[in-house]
Amino acid sequence: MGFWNTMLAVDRRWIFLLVFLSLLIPMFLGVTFKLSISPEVQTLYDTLEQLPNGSTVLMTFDYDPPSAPELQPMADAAVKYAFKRDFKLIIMGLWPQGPLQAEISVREAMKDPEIQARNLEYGVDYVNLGFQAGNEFVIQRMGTDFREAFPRDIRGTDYSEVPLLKNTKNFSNVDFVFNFSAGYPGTVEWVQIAVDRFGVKLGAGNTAVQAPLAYPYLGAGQLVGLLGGMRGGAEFERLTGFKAKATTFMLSQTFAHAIVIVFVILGNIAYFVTRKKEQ
Amino acid sequence: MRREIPLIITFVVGVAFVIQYFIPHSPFDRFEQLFSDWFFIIAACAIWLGALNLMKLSLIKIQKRRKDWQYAVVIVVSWLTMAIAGFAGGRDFQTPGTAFDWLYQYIYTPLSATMFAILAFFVASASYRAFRARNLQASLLLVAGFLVMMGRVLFDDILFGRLFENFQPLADVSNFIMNYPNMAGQRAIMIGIALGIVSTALRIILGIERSYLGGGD
Amino acid sequence: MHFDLGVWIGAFLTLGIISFLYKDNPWYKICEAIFVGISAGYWIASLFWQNLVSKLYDNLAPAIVALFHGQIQYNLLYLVAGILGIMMLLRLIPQIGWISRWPLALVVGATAGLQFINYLVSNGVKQIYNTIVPVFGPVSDAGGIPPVATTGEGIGNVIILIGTFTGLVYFFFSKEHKGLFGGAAKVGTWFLMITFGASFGYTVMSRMSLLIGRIDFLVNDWIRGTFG
Amino acid sequence: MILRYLAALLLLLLLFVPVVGATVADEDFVDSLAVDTLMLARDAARPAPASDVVAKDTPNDNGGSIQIRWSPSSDDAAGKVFRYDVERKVAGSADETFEVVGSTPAGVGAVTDNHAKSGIEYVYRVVAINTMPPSAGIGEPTLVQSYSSLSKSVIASAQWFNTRRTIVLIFALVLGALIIYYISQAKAGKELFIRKIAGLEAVDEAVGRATEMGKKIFYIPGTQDMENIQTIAGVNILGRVAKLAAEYETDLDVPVSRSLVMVTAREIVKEAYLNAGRPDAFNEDMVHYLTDDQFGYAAAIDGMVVREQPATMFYMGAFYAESLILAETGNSIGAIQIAGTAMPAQLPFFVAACDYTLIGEELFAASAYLAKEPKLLGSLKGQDVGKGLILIVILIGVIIQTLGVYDFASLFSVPVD
Repeated sequence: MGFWNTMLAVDRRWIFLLVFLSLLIPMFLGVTFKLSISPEVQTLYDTLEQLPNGSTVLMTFDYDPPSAPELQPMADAAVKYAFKRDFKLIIMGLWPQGPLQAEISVREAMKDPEIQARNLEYGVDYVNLGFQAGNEFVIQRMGTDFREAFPRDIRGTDYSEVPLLKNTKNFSNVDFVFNFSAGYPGTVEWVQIAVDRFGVKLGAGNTAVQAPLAYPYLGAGQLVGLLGGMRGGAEFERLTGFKAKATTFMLSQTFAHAIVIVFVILGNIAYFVTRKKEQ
Repeated sequence: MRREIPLIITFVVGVAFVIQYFIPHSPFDRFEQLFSDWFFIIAACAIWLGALNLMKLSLIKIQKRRKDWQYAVVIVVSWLTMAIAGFAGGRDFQTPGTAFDWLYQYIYTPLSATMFAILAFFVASASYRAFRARNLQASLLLVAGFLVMMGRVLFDDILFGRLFENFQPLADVSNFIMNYPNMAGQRAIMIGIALGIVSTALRIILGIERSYLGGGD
Repeated sequence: MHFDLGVWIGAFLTLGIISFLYKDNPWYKICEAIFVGISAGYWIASLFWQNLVSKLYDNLAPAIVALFHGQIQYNLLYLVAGILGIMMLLRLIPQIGWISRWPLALVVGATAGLQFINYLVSNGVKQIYNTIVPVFGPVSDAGGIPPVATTGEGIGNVIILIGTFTGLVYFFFSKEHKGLFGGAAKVGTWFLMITFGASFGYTVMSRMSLLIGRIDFLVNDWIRGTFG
Repeated sequence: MILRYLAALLLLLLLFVPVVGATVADEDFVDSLAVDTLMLARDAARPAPASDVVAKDTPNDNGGSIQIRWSPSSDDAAGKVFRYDVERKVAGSADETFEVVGSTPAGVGAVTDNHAKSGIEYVYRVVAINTMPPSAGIGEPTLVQSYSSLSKSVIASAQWFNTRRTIVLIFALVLGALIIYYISQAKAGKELFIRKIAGLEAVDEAVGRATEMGKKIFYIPGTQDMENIQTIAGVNILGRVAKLAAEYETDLDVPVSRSLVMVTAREIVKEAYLNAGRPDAFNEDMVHYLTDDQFGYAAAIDGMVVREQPATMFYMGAFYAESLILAETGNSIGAIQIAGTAMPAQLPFFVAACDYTLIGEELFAASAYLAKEPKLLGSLKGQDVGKGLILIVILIGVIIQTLGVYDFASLFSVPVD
């Protein structure tokens, strides 16, 4: 009975330690799961595959560093994929720190030897428009004219002086919009304004907390596809062939979950055993 | 007068922002966006009040050599460093390669990401404590939480994946709970919130709830 | 061995914050102080360039130039925002600090008005609309209402109806929770508990991912990056 | 099927043209046969014009917009239309040039012109366009087109009421009237029963405990700014708590993450101390700013909590992910915690880690409940009657919907623009 009493009043730092270990150890195991691909990830990938090489793609980074563990793996894979397909990439953010996260993805992609060999040039092959305050109103303004919402890119160059943007006036010149979102403003706003009012083709990557809010839009066809949380990222990595962090981390995540579940079960057993004893 | 004029402003502005929703005609159509911009401008001025307050309290702590005054020095120095880097950077203060960007990447980012990440520990310890079948209500909380948790990871793949194709009982149960009983509770909460906000907003607009304006002098 | 200053600083700060979970200590205190200072500095600079310059100056300056050419532009209204901002700063002078109540009254009034409408629409009317669905059938197709697709959906709709109804009964303030009414309120609390449990269980996975990100940084960027 | 024939026909023509040896580009050398062929091909490819072009002012808008509808060309279904262009000109003007204002793919018969000027009379016409593949001498596909007759003239104007939002207006008026009615009733001295709210009953006890232990009370009015009504509710409750703290002579600490909140909270706390008869005990720095940053703020609060060991913690307002970081740390030092928020996603964490949690609507009722002013309580009664009406509407609605005789729910739909 001593054991159960101890369990009941266990110092929470033991729980912390076990959670930490259950996340840490699988990283050294090097085991990966063969993931089944969810339909919403598959349709997103298929839509991207159908875009002709050289299409113009707008990626909007609506998250900040704290949410990066969930969203950065998919963003990395998406940027790499875009560069390999010679997409003309326009980057922006409705969160102040979003465009900086995009810079990280671009830097990561440039490490890939095959992408390096393409000698991609800023302003010609990709451009970062930076952040603009105003939440959904920014999307609204972009509907008429991108330049109205983003007079300058993140490096301070005038919109009109960026070669890539010469022929990009508004959403009608963009073939696909890829949104990475951790909350407001994010996927919901992009659907309500860019899709519903301006008819863009939109795919999204969401944190696991946000994803359920976006599901109704999938059913209605307002979203072509959705990557939800780290698992969505892992599936997307598998499809694009850029297996990276999300894939290796799925095991850690499952372990940590198991630990929490075991703890909840033990806690309840302890509770009942000790209560019976008191009676 | 010091109280009346603000009350009048609140009333007029409050009513105007309620009716703008129903009036597509200008100038009402521009109210919402205009307020969004104005609010950002007022907040950007007000932040100086906060920052000066933080500096004042830190400097007092250092001057009086209060407990842990050394850390107040760290606050002042890091605030000055970041602020100067930001202001000196001009309009393009966030451009990759600037001092501000370096501080952001290597100091701000790991700090905020780690602070967010320790939620994982807290979620574990809180669920250990809260998910316990103490009574009927707590049991409902436990069962719902437990089932949804099980349906969210690879357990379906591990337990059943090799036996049957597309057999995901845990995910199905989890989805059912999310889509129906959970949705019902959310709706009750949301409709309640709508009523609460309507009532609070009315009290504010009518000047019945006015404590935010402080006293008469 | 490959030394990267940025990574080492990152590791120092990451471990410092995590050390708090064991107990409060000087290492955490340093990280906390750096965090408060750096982030307060970050926001003051960001708000300056992104709000005062981008929104106030960029809108107002051309309008003022135009005014000298005899044109009155809509953007001159931003002058009012500038004045309200300055009124706010007058807090710093105690004798006339009360004037800051004007911009505050404007912010509070506009918030009350806007959120009155926004919540009434999205949390009120839209949720009522979503709840009014047939529980089976419908009996007649005269109204052109889409039918309930499966038995599961029908049962689900009944659950939503009961849950929303009893949940709202729980929120009644002016009636004592007794008798039938009290029973309904009690069922309402059951639904609220299920809701809390489900949303809680749902977020656990997301939160684990965040920690994985930091452990990855420590293991791969820092240790393997430096020594391996 | 028809498409295939058309393609074959065009292909034949294509083969035929070079045989004749005509160079269409250089008109001087075009012989009559080639011109005839080309004309023939053009006529064959030319679609019938669109008809019944109707232009009307877009309803429920702020002007500057006109909606144009038309019946498709009779050749549309046969695939002989590539797209429609919609053109406009100022009605009655001598200038006969039309300006393209929009285009749609075949099969679509409506377009909105969002670049009209309010108050100007326009007429519209629709151009049905088909493409002809490149033929000899013409390197690019040529377009053949036919024009519809002109629409009646139309003027774009702004409206003063958005009729699609009538249902919202009805709700606003009914709820508003109920609340105001019960406020006036309460003012007139009518007794109102308000049930006990556990979390608010506990406020006294929580403040009292801090007094007994000689420790501080921490009050956190959410982490959002004043443009969130939950923050306003949070600072209003702060006023009631501050008054209690002043009466009990207990230390109150209000760390905030927004400067506007700091300014407001100071006014409120000062007023509360004044009302409690202890203006001398008020110190401006009881309310102090830390940082606007969500997690920077959480880190600072965590530190303060473990170092100063407050006996009581209040969390009232809007919270995001930091809710559990704060509440678990408060829980670990054994403080009494009372939380209240209308952020549905954060409620479970407060429920798990706090002693009492005000759920959604209870947060907005709290200030009235604690103040015990009849006027404020009256508004709660008004809210309740509104709730009752909503319950009745939902019940009746579900019954009518299940019977299926009438789409009752459609009365409550608020279309997006």
